[in-house]
Amino acid sequence: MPVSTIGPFKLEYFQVLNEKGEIDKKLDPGLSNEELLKLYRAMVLGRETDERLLKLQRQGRLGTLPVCFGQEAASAGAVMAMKDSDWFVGAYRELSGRLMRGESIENPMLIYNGLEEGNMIKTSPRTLPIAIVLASQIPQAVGLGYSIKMKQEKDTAVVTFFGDGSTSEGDFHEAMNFASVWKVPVVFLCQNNSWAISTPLKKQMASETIAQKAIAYNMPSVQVDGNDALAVYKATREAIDRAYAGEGPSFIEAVTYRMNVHTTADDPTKYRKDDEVAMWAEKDPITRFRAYLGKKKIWNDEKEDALRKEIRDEIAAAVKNYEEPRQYKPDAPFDFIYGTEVEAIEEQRAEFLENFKKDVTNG
Amino acid sequence: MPVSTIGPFKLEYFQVLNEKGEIDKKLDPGLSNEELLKLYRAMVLGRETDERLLKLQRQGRLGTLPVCFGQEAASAGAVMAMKDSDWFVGAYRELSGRLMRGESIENPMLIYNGLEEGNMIKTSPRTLPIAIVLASQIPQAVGLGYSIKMKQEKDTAVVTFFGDGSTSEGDFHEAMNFASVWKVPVVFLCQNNSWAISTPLKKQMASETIAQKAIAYNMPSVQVDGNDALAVYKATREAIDRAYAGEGPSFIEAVTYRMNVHTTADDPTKYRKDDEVAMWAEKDPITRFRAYLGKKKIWNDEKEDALRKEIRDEIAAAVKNYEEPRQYKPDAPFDFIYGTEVEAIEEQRAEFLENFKKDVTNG
Amino acid sequence: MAKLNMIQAINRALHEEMAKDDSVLVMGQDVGVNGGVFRATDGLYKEYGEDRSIDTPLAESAIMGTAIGMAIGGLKPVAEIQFSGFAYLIMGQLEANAARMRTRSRGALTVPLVVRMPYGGGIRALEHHSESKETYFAHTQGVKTVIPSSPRAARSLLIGAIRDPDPVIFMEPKFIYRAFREDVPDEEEVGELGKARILQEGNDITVISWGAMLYRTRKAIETLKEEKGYSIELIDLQTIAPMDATTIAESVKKTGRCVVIQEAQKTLGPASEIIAIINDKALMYLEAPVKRIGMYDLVMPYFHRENWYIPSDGRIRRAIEETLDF
Amino acid sequence: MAKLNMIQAINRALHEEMAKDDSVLVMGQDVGVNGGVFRATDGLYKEYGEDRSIDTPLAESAIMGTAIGMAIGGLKPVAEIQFSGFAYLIMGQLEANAARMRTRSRGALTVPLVVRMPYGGGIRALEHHSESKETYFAHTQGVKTVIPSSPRAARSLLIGAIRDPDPVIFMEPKFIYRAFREDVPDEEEVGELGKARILQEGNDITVISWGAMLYRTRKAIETLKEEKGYSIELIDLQTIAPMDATTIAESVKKTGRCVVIQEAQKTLGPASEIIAIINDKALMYLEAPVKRIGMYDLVMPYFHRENWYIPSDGRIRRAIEETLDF
Ligand SMILES: Cc1ncc(C[n+]2csc(CCOP(=O)(O)OP(=O)(O)O)c2C)c(N)n1
Ligand SMILES: Cc1ncc(C[n+]2csc(CCOP(=O)(O)OP(=O)(O)O)c2C)c(N)n1
Ligand SMILES: [Mg+2]
Ligand SMILES: [Mg+2]
Repeated sequence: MPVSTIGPFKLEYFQVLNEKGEIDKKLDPGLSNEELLKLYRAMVLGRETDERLLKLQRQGRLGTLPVCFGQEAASAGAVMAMKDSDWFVGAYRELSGRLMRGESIENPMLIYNGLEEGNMIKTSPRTLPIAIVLASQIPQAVGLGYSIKMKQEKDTAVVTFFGDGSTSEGDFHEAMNFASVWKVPVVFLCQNNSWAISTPLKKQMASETIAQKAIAYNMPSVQVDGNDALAVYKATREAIDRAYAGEGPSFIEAVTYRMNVHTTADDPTKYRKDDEVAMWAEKDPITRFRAYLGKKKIWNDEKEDALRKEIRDEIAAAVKNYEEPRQYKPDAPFDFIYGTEVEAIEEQRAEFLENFKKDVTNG
Repeated sequence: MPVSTIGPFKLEYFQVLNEKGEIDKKLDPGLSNEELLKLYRAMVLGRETDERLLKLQRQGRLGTLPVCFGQEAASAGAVMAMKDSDWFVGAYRELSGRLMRGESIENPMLIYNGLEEGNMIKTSPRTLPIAIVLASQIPQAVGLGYSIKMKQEKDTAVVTFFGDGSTSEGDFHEAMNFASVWKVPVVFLCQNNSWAISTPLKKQMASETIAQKAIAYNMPSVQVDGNDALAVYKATREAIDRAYAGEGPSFIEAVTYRMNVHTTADDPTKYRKDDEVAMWAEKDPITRFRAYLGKKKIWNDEKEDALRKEIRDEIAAAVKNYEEPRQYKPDAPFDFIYGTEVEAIEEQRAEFLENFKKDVTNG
Repeated sequence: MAKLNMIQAINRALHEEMAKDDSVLVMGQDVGVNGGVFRATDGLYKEYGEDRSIDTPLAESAIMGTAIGMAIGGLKPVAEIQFSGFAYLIMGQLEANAARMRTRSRGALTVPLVVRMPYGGGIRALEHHSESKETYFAHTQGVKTVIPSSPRAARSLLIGAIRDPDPVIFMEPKFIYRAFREDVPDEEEVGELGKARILQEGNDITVISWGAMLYRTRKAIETLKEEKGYSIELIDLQTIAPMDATTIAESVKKTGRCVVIQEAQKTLGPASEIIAIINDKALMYLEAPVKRIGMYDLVMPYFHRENWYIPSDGRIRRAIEETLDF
Repeated sequence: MAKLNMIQAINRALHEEMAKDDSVLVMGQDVGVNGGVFRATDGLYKEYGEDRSIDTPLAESAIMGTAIGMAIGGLKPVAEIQFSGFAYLIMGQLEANAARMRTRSRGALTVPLVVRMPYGGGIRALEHHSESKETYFAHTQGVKTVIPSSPRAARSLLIGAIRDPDPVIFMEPKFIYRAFREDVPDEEEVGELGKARILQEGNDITVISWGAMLYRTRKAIETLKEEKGYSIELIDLQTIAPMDATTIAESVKKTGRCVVIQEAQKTLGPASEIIAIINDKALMYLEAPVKRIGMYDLVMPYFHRENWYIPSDGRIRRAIEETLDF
């Protein structure tokens, strides 16, 4: 045949829980009430922590930090589908998911106060530290997937998170390709929040969806309402199950929105309209989830108040603890540069300590 | 709608001239007899030059070089659709196309004898030198496309060439994305020759076609028989016309085959079967084109003999000229490192010349 | 004459060059509508539109690679890499193409472009926002690497970089983007690349620095001069590569002593090359080892510890005194 | 005891380590079925299968990035970059992640991996196949950069690199892949990273080199010793970073003179750091400037001119004599 057709390639978009908190019964992933409440709590904890961090920053008690407001469903929904033994390979816009993974609330405070100690991740060893260099974490996820395969670790997967802008990086493409060739158990989860700092989607890419980028790699792909925690959960559940079954990687585009500043150093009034933000406010992931819980009669104002109070206390305790005067070892960077003792490093440590002492005493 | 469909995305594959030299009338791009002969000549010149270069290499008269045998249609067909004012941004597997662009036959001899002089490209100023770092030329093509747009150069496009393996590089992806966002007049032409040195397609990518990679960028894309010069011409013609019309970039996958070694340093018996090669030998681009010309009654053995002789003489003359004893300026590299005079460079030049003299005289 | 800080001076240079030459354009992440995360490109979008003030997609290698193509095509792109910590992604394109095209084509194709990037520590930023890796660029042949140390220098050197026929890496010490203002004349000043500048003549010792460290060094020296009356020759290196060996050597021949203050890490930081140059051209004049101070061979710590690691005023002062006392 | 050339020795080390440790694997372009374009990984595919001898897709950054993930996940990848001229594409991953993960995670996550790459000129290859850019890696904190100069050293250092807990860049001087054979003992030898090796003691002058240049230097020295009777101390640097300052300084303290022969370009090549170390630790013992010879600050020419630019025997000899005569 001189002319023939390649394809057609089709993808699905779905939403489980709409903006009013109504569920699509056919798509209901069937979480138990307990699980639903766990997921809800994770989103609220993320939101409250985010707000607290922002306040601390505005008061000068923290340095520059990214704000996650409005994107709670995307990472929490995904983590809901993960086990502790799965790997979480994220960027910096997954606060809810990270806390849900067991990271302490103090961690982000330490990090955003300029302390590597916030990456010690002891409570969650398979959660990688935040990656600042965009998309650089994605190939790592694929390598981890390979190690799972090689070690024949049963029922273990990797979920890696990144933004819409990050899909423009070469590392995204290379990692997607490696993953599909190697058939590794990796879930690629893109939080498409419409913006990369001031750059809107239409300047970022010419394609209508990010999900369709997976067609290049023959990778199962789906686009979901990213403010719908159940849709994200469902898509991740299915992707992880495929991964566990040895069927390789999957791609998920979670369509959400960055409701606040990119980081505290950013001023969105320079580049976007309020009404866009207002429109998205109506799609808030927490509001709709709460409405759903109410409709299900497993939630009410009283419980909400109790939860909020509990969470705020938890955060307040973390803040208090974090702000206890502590001495951070000045020469700690020398301890972790190499895994072997290196003469030059020890010589430099001595030089550092001498100077440090003199600087402190103004000597 | 909680569930909806994205896509479908469909692509076309086409062939104009089949392996027997029969043309599909509906798809005939309608080249004049003169044009057909020009295209045929370009392929034969490419083939004969390629063979000659290979022989020179085997005799130790040239260094390592890539062999283009069997891939003549892909670059010649494309160049047939180009004007001199279009930019040619290639790799190293487009010998036919480069010669057709007006590069001298001596150029490749100089290059593969280790002389930058072979890149002087005086005869064809809008042909970029061969790019060895795979995919690194592709973003350049996009930048050239941008400059065309900015300068409002009418009816000017860029055609950039690369292999199947090169599409795994991040630079390929980033360039495709930039091109689609910027809507620049660029044609991306992938010579899918099934191999990247010893790496077969199925280890290179999980997708069935390379053409479908363009879906990620919402870019018009087509797969064609890359051993069919008319199909390549037709696809390039259409893509260039879109570019001229301001409709942005296009992608073409030309399915061909690397019939010989990757480079003269390569030994394909290590990794591939003879019968695969034998199968592809039947799809030879020159054989079928000649058959077609024969059927059209514009070609015969006599003309063929004359053409071959003419071309061989031309090549022989080029070899002779190239092998004339010539002195290549020893310190030429110092002339072109910067566009301004730099003290340190001139100091080093003096040091070099002094040493060079002593080395030569064994001083 | 206007008193500008460095960001304003850079912004001014871009405005001036874009007004003068249609082929100049700026490109990079958030450089358009937003005017750059540090506002270096503020107002260019409004003045020159989105085609000459391009908000690119998020991909450093392509920013570099397409800029090369633009330059070959006759434009003069001034690309921004948002932070130098992301510039390692351009090394492939920079080395393979920007740095080589003139040599490869024997002068037929040239790549006049500028890559601007904020570098260095001191602004309480996140990881990857504080390093000083000028060595990567300075070791790349065929590329010029420039670092201004004041608003006026920034404006003139950036103009010099834009007009230069070669690819120029223009590293901006973000710590002093807004640290101070300086008179910047209304008339055009075109900085000469490849030349160091003697900021202050002296006979006792040569002190060499650049970028933000020069600013700090200047302050340290003031105290020393006032308190102890030393005669210090202060050199602003300005161009890391090609390095101005003559100015360095001549000064050291005069003073016999030298201290280099860099923000870069120790091993193969620019100070190593300065020392090598002194070795080559002025060794026999040295009365003491050249002292180099800077970041240690570590990952730059997150900001809580950052200032303990970047050379402090005290450390600079001590280094100078120790070298004088040697 | 077997007489092996360098490629065979490297191949042997890989075989040995893969036999001993299941978590070791090789990966890269054409390293599997084909056994590598230089045959360094020959036979591994047959012995250990495609999962531990991975023909990767064609993408250097992903080779580096996935290797980092594998290492975090408990494997020990030995990645090959086909030629060092394509390794600039890994700088992003190397600096952002391999080099930083231990520091970033305060030791919780480590990245024990090796990146092998042939480097250097002399084999009549195409553009980008002849450079010596060890500086890029040596200037990257947290990474070790190793260059063997003989078959036996290659085998033991590669084993040392594979067992090292840190990311190691292992640069292989392709010019001497097959240039000569050396006895390689049957028993295991684990090279110590970070140490230079005194190949030959002497009192008149210290000569420092590494990789293929060491091989050439050795020959130049033989002639000099025989013809002129000089007592030359020859040091194989072996590890470019972290550099063995003690061995360098001690030797120069003894000899008072030093020549460094590198294949790298001049500006910020490793010789600059060697000179800086001598300045720091042994300046007052110097009786002549340290002489550094190597590639000029140019794009390495295509192969017709290559040998005119790589330090020749004569140039090495002259440098030593000039320094002795100073
Ligand atoms: C490689 C790299 N380039 C640039 C930056 C600077 N930067 C930080 S966040 C950001 C935008 C990211 O957009 P996106 O991927 O959509 O994630 P989002 O911030 O929206 O979650 C940029 C450009 C970076 N961190 N890394
Ligand atoms: C960035 C880069 N990596 C590796 C190489 C080494 N190399 C040269 S050609 C080649 C295979 C290229 O395959 P493909 O893109 O399919 O082109 P083909 O040779 O088949 O025409 C490789 C790996 C290179 N030149 N550049
Ligand atoms: Mg985003
Ligand atoms: Mg190919």
